[in-house]
Amino acid sequence: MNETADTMNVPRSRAWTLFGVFAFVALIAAQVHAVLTSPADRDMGHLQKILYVHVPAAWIMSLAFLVVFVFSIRYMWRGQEKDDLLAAAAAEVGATFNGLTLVLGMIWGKPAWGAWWVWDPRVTTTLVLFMIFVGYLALRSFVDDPERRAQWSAAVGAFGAINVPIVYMSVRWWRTLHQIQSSPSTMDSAYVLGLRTNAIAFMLIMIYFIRRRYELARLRRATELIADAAALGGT
Amino acid sequence: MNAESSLAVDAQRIARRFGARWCLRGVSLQVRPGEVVGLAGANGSGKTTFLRVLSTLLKPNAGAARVYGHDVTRAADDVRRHVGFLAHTAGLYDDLTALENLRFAAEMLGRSPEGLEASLDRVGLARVANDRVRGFSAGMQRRLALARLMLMHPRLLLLDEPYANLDAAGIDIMNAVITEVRNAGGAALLVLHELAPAAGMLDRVLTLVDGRIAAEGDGPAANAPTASAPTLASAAGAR
Amino acid sequence: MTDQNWAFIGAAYAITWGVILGYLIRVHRALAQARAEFESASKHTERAP
Amino acid sequence: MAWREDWRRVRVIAWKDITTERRSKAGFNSVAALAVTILVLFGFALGPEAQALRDAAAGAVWLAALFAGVLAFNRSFQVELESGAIEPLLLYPGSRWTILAGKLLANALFVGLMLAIVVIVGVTLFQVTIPKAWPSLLGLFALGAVGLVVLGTFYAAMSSRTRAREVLLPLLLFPMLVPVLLAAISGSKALLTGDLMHEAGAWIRLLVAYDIVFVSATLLAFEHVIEA
Repeated sequence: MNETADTMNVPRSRAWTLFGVFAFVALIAAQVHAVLTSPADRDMGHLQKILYVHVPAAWIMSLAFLVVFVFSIRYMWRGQEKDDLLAAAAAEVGATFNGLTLVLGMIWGKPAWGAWWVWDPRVTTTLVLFMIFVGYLALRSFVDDPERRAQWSAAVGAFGAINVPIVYMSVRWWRTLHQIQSSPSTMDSAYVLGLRTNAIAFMLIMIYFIRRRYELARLRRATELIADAAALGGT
Repeated sequence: MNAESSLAVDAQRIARRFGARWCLRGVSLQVRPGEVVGLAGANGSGKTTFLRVLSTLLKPNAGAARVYGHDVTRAADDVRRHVGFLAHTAGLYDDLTALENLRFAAEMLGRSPEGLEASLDRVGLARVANDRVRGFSAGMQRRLALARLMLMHPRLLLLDEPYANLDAAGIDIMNAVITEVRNAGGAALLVLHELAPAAGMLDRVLTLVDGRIAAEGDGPAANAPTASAPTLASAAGAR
Repeated sequence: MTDQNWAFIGAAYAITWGVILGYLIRVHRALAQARAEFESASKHTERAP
Repeated sequence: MAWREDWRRVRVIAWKDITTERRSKAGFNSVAALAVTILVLFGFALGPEAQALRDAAAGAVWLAALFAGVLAFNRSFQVELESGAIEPLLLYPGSRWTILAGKLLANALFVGLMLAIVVIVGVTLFQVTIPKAWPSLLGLFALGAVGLVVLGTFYAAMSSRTRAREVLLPLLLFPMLVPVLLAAISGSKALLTGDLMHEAGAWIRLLVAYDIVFVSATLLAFEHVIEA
């Protein structure tokens, strides 16, 4: 309520454009390096190359959800609209990477485990997380009043994050009782470097995406606030 | 603390919108204790929205308002202790009896549930005290809502078309309640479609047009049918 | 076996880049549009007062 | 003194909800009928073999309770919205969490009754033999019902005020209830088969933790959610 078009406006920034270019260069470099240098695995052949995109995507999705949690709590604490917009931006980026993680997991699972889907704790928790994100974004799209939307989605975002570890525990117990399959074989140290560089590159991409999505939300609000000021100008 | 905080209502440039439509575009209004102010205007001019902002049900998008010195957004709970809001809908529970509806309100307010029959008697509903509200006419629901309102002992009455659906006896009861609050040093803000039932009650009448205050006249003049006809013509056609 | 694996690997990388580039384009387009709307709105009001 | 005031408000809201629900019998009866219908359909889906039915009994009972519960939760705020009663409710001065707490009590009773019906029908239809450890089973059901009611009521407070309440409530609620459902179903199943692996205790502990976390979280957050 105390925001004006000026405080909401995000000026064009060369620094962020440069950051974006750098993030994409880093991603291309990391991927090319990892794909070219990684040796074939004894059992899997070159299949483990999928992990260079799957694992960082999963990592990014958790990080994005952490951002949603932190800024949801911060919004409930301080009630500043910007925190809500940032949480929403992170949720959209997080949901995108979450969906990607699931698809990549299935592509990995079919040749590696012989099934598109297994009820592994991590896989299942990822799916539940995706459903929570989808609910969060659906709620946002169904509520028009900005303040109500912010309050409600802050609660949904925070509750979802609280729930994730509980879901993980419950699925793990459920699965150990049913004894399905073991998780993927442990990493060879040769892969670790490739995974790390890719994870960092993905993180840069995520920061860039969230920033741009956040800018977009703020610009839209700034435009609305200008229209508001114009509508009230006569008094 | 000072002169300002003793105002029953002190609204400064209140604005509120729904989606892209501005319902209120900066309404400033002061009501002193002991005053009864009428608020007229066409459908959609923002009268009800203004009352709802003062009652703390809606937050303003811009501007600020104080009720007896308490800010309606920052000290909403203090405002609620002073305000009695009679909405357009009665807000009763259909499957409870009249008496049970009142008892619920009394318990929520922390008032003793004794004397509720007397309150019902006052609004002429003693005969149907143990009947369910579902069968009540709109006027009876209005009376029951009024009885519930008085349980709060409000110092500021916010009445949204208080005379709607009321018969002559009901109008008298309503006016008696307003007078009682006024004599106790309280104030009242009435949203009105037609001014006749409030004859003699109003100290001032304001007209809202398109979310802004357009005209202000003193009570008696506004009540004279010929004088009020041009400015309030748009407001009168409702019934 | 290996040939089939390469198909899976190719699909994984194609989908990843599809999603990343798709999201990039989507956000940048929306951003350009939002900035244009913002600028036209602020020009419009600068004249008013 | 404040807590005494609050506790009275909690009680009176619960009393109001229960009375309204009792008098408009249609609500509870149709929801319970739906739950039983779902159970019967599960019976058809899982085939007439006794062992298959027995294995699936716990899952069927809980899913029936879940689907019927969603309707009940939306109704509980529907009552307030229908006649605009939510406005006076919000205008009483004092703490708002009491509204949620009162509704939780009323909904817990509602879901508890419905679960009782569903369990009795389920035991009959799915040819379940009641185990010796039935008190633990009862406790497990109570804990599961609390988890279901707490989050269901909280999310209904939001979804019932949107355009798409029928879709939105399950969409928000079901992923959140995954731990409750897993624990309730697996725990009941274990107890029904004599708890040979001694796992029921773990599920009960999980439910206790879940209930504590979300009862406190919802009561803390409710003020924000109902305010807007």
